[in-house]
Amino acid sequence: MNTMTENSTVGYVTDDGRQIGGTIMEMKNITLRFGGVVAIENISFDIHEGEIRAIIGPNGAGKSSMLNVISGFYHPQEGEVWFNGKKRPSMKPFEVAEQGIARTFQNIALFKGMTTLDNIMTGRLTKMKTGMLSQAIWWGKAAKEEEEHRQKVEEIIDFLEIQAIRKTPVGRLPYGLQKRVELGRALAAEPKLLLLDEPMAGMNVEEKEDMSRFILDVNDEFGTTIALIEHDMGVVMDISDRVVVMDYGKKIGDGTPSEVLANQEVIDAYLGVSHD
Amino acid sequence: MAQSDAVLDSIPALLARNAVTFGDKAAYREKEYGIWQSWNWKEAAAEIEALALGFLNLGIHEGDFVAIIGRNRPYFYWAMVAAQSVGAIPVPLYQDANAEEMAYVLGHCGARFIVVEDQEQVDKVIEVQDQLHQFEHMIYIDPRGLRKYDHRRLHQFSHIQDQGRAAREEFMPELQARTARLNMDSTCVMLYTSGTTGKPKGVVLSNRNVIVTSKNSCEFDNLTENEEVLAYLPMAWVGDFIFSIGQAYWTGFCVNCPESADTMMTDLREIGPTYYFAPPRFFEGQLTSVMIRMEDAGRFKKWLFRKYMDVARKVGPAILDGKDVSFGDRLSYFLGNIFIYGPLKNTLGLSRVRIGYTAGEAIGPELFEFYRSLGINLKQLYGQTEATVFITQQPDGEVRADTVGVPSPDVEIKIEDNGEIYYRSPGVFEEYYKNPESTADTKDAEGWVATGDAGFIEKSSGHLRIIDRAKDVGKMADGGMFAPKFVENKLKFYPDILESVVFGADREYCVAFINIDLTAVGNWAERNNVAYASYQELAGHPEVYNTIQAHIEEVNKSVAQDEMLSGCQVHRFLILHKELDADDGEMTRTRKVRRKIVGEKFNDLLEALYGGKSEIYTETEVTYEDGRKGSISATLEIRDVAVVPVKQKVAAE
Amino acid sequence: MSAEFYYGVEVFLNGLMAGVMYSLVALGFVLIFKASGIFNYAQGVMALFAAMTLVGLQTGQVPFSHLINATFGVHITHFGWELPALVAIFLTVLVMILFAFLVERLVLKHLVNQEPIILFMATIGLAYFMEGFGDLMWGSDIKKLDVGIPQGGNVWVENHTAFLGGDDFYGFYLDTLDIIAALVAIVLVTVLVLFSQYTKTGRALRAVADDHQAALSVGISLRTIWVIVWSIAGFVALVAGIMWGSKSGVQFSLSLIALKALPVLMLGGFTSIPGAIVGGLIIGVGEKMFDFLIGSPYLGGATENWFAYVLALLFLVFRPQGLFGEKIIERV
Amino acid sequence: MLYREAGDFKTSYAEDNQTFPIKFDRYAYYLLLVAAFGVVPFFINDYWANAVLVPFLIYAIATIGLNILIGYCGQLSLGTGGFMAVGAFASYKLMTAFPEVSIIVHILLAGGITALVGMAFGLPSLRIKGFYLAVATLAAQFFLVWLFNRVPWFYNYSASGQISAPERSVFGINVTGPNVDAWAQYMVCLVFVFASAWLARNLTRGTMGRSWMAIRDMDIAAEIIGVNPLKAKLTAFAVSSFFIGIAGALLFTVYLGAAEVGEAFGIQKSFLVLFMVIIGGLGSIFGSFAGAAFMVLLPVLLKNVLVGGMNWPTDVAAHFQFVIVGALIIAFLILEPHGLAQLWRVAKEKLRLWPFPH
Repeated sequence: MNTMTENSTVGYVTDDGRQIGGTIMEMKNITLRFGGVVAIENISFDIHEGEIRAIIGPNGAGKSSMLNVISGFYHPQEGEVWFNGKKRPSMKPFEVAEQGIARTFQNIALFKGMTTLDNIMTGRLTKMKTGMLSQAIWWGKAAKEEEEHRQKVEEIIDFLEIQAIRKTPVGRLPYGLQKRVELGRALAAEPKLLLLDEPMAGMNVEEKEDMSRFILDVNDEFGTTIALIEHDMGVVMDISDRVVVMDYGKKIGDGTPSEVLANQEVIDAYLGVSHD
Repeated sequence: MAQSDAVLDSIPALLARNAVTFGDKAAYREKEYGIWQSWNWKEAAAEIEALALGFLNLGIHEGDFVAIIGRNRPYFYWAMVAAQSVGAIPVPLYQDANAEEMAYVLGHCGARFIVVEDQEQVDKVIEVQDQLHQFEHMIYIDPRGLRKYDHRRLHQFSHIQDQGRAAREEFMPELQARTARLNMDSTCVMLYTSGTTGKPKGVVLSNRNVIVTSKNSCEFDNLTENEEVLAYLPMAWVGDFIFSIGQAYWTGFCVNCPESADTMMTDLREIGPTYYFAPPRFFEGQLTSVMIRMEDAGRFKKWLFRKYMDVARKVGPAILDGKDVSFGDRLSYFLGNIFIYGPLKNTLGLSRVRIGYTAGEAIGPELFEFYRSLGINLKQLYGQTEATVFITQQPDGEVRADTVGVPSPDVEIKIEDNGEIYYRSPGVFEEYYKNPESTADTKDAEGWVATGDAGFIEKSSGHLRIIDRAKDVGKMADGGMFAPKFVENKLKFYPDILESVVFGADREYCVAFINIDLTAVGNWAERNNVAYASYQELAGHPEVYNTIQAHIEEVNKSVAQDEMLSGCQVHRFLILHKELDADDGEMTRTRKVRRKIVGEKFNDLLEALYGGKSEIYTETEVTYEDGRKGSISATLEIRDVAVVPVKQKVAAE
Repeated sequence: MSAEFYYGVEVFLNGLMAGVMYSLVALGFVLIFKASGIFNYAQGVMALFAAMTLVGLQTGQVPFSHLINATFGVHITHFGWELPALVAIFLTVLVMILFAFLVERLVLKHLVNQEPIILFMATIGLAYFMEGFGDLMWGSDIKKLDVGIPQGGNVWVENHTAFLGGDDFYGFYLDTLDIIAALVAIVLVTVLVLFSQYTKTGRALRAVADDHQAALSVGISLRTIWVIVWSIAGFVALVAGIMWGSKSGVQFSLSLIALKALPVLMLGGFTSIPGAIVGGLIIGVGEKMFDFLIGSPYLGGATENWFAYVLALLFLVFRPQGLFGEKIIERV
Repeated sequence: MLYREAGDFKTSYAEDNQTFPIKFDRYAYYLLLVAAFGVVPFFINDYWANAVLVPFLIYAIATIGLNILIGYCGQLSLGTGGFMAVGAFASYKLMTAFPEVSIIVHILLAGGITALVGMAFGLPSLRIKGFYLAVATLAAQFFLVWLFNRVPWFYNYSASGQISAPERSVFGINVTGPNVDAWAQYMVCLVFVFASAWLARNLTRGTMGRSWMAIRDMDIAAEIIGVNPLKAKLTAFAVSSFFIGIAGALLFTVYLGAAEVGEAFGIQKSFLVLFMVIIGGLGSIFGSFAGAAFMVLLPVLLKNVLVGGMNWPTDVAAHFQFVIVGALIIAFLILEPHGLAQLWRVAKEKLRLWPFPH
């Protein structure tokens, strides 16, 4: 696969023999500033359909900002975002979500007042279309739609093995489970591209293993394209197909795990900076 | 139920009957995706037919074995019946069995088809498949993670059904022909018993075995098509087969499958079964959790609980057995039912239980009485795979902790001189698969089967009472029956007594070593502010001795009532100065006392007991937690116990 | 220049002075908000309460006299002595400090780390409580407050501005009370600003606003700080109470000056002292001018009631963080 | 203790998702309905209607409305009084302009009009949050009251500036005007309450409710997972105002009969309803009823005790009532920020787990 060039729209085959499709998202020369501070400086990279793409880097490297740019929460001063082969106009986050990009958050952003079930149901809001009146009288369409989506959500609950906490308010759940519920909420949107912001932050070894398994299963079962930020190099190397390495807002490496591990700049960045 | 029995000579036949008679009644329910997915008998029949056709499509032959590996799910029950209706033989396996056990069983029966739940089992089978020569096709239910597997011999359950439906015209005649060929004598199922010794044996049960026993047992408890059962015990266990297939198909009641192991208790509560089986340890666990949860309750609730549990203990069982109880008691029981029993049963999910059974091992009287006194009709039965479960069971109103009831309908029982129990019944199994010799020495020419248990029929009630494993029953000097376990169990039912070891084989009379229960007796000590520094000190306390002596005398009384065992009364005892311990080799790791070793190790004490001393000084080597060895010494008091004079014994020739 | 214009100027000046008063009240809010993140709805009622107490003490009223009379059928109203204004004011300050202390003890302490909205609602409850309590204590009748501030049109100003306009212009009519009030307010504002800029406590107060740990590191416990700010707010309320009270008597409507101050806050931003001041002036002038130019002629007058709000509202839509509020960068 | 849930299992999502999933609750609810519709009307008298039941029902509607905005969508509003005024004046104008049309229609239309006004004042909520918004809604309060005060067209140029409801009837039974039977007033309000509660429940259980709650719990995350904040907030304002408008209309037409905007719909009303929401419980329909009942009964109770029992002068009693209410609000916020509804929930849990503590 080393033969493939950046921004190529042809797919490739991973070492474990998975066929990866063409480019689904491409970031072109993205630059993001907050006042004077430059969070991201002229970064370009692409994400291929069906691959697991990792963005790594020391703290404050601008990884989260990059994710926020992708999910339309930050709007870069320069550069273009291409999605599904089209240049994406500046959009509101919810419009991005409707385009099929879902995400989880670094520090869990679940809706504390709701149950696991309801939280995951919110993931399907982009897909639920019945009008207010129909909902108000809860007759026919609304009720029917609710049931269809409940079915989908239940499949996800089953997939993530959280049946036992279905009706528990998420506030009461342990950290690891909350992370899982959040993943569920993102999955419920049946996203084309799934963004995971440090899905394993603050987890113990077993929880990390579970989570990795789920991420791989998601990619495998639903063929979802996944872009994730993660600190734990071990995990990243295990589960990701290609890795972008960032440091101080700049891109210092891009390629297969083995390639970036061999990259001197990357090594320096990691040895130089204490992360986690 | 008994209408048109003429054709009801196989499970598929019963299925057909149910699809007509109870077409729209729920046959199976499974908690999945948050609700109870339901199939009525019509739908179930259709599913099963589709699968059967699918089997034919895969080229299944009559007499093939179809292994079933997974937790209780409707799909597996369908698979079993589908297999039967194409003339194949279902073989349910324990899904938690490790690879080589599985390899052995699969190899032994030579299963051509294996139906499994998910990736985990698929992997397990693939791991051993090269040892399996007849194995051809594996069918899984949950496709998760299996998409990338080689599907030449691997099929998804639903796909097989689809193919079956597609090929309906083609295979229907064949299916009907095969189903029609089934009769009372054709094999219904093969169940592997994990024999205490050696490899598991495949018990072959015919339709007659299953159907007749089901019929009898259903009539015995007059089960109707309105029962609800929760299927949660291993499918490989004969009990589950009889409850969830035999009886379910005979009466047409509904089988409910829990969502997963960890939601089992909630599912139990939601369904609220009316007919319920659980092993004693399950009830024990439930009771403990009840007690623990009550610990955190407020003072008032605790008081209420205690007050009304006393009432229940006093009159509950009587009321349940329909004996006459004073109005005052009835009233306070009624109140108790509002405040405690009702809610309690409800939270435990047992409020609708009409008939509950427990079996497998002796159940403690307190435990048993606890559930009875709540008004739950919990009963005991005695059975084994070879008998298609039922040998004896307790009729309503004649329920006691210490018996296992009267012979089930059509079951004959005889007790050999050595006390071993034999039975003969329509439920008696055909044979051990590919194992004529053990078949021979379990089942004699007239069809009598040895249970391997010793026991006797209680003259007064005609109930059977189990004493012990036959091989553990010895003789006393006078030839009377010596059943230490029997006496020890009685002793151990007292919370004060942790362990007891009774000796007396080839002796004139029985003596006992006692281990007191440190927590129980410790509590007593605190309440009566008896100071003690160590187990040893507490064990030596005269008060403790008195209590224990009282217990033993109680036991002697009850032992004396069974003339066969009256010789086993304990004449003398002492309380050991140390707790029997696996580290010292006195018990097995599973905390079973090693009588012989204990006898040798404490020979001096034994001699003292039989030598009529009133106390004895002894030193014993002990192993501490950290493995160091040390020795403790003590002077132990020896007490004589009042025994009930025994009329002349039944001669044992 | 036409008289019209000078009337306009006169309105403008009156607006300015009203504005200063608004700033004063708004300042009370800002202080508490900066220090405890609490939006103290009760500020206005505090002013009313302070004024009542002042009058009560000054005229030697018997606290809770109605209650006592009602319960014991007696008929007492006054002790019969009067206190000099300054003493009364001093005592009132003490009362307000005591009040601040109680609030911290009984309310705030139990509501730490609650969402701001909850705290806000709590202060609404507090407002209700104080209103009822004040009335129970001092009676709800309209009281005259007189601490010796001269009132009425200021002749000097009038005379010295008469020349500006033509014959039909008799000079600016400015109420002496307003002038004094404005001056006092200015002084007070300056003092407060200096206080919060240049004293240890003041710095601590501002630290708390940023983050509580920081404040603790300054070496003053959070609770002390809260007591302090509430005392200050109480004091500010007293001053406001005196001014408005002496102008239009001590009565329920006095508590509504709080509502006047709210738009000021929206305009100036809840956390900015200069914001409060500028906002106050803008509102003060704005509403007077609006009523003078548009309200009275075309809309039937009394537009002061809402002008401030609508102005602030429109303003906010375009600048959500207010005039001087820091820009909010949202993070995920 | 009273619950018997064993065997009460669900075989469809519809069952699982119903408002009262537990049999026991369901039956209790039906019983309540029967009593409210079938029994009370026959025993109700003027005192009970005017002092307790009718105001309770009307405020219950208003509280449901405000609860949707604050409790479900997390948008604090202090403009309730103003919006009720809109409802009242809208219904007044309609009643006087189209006497032939049924008053029921008018009340509904009044709700609709209020919804529009509510949306207009809700617009800022897209830019401003928290207190800024709360204060902004005060703008609505003051502006609207001023408007109805100063623009004679709204009160049909009546000399007093008051509005008074003409006599109207439903199915030939008077429901407004001077001579109305207690039971008629009660029934009209009851029907509206029932409908409102039912609609509110449906709206909060589904898509819309979830987007509201998402905004409430974490607006940024909500937007990123695809909730359109504009839509969510505006619908919340609309629905909320709709109910509040209806409440206002009923308050004026059925209960007060005549009203002067200043004292009938002043800022005090806003707070009264806000308190009902807080005490009842944020984000709970049941709480809305509980809160309304509490705040309606409390004064009645105090009046009976203080004035009736200890014969205090009414004004002192009134002041005392302020003290009590204020203290209660604070107490609730400290002890049980989720109000009576939460207390109820806890009690219910206890009953379900009985005899176990947890």
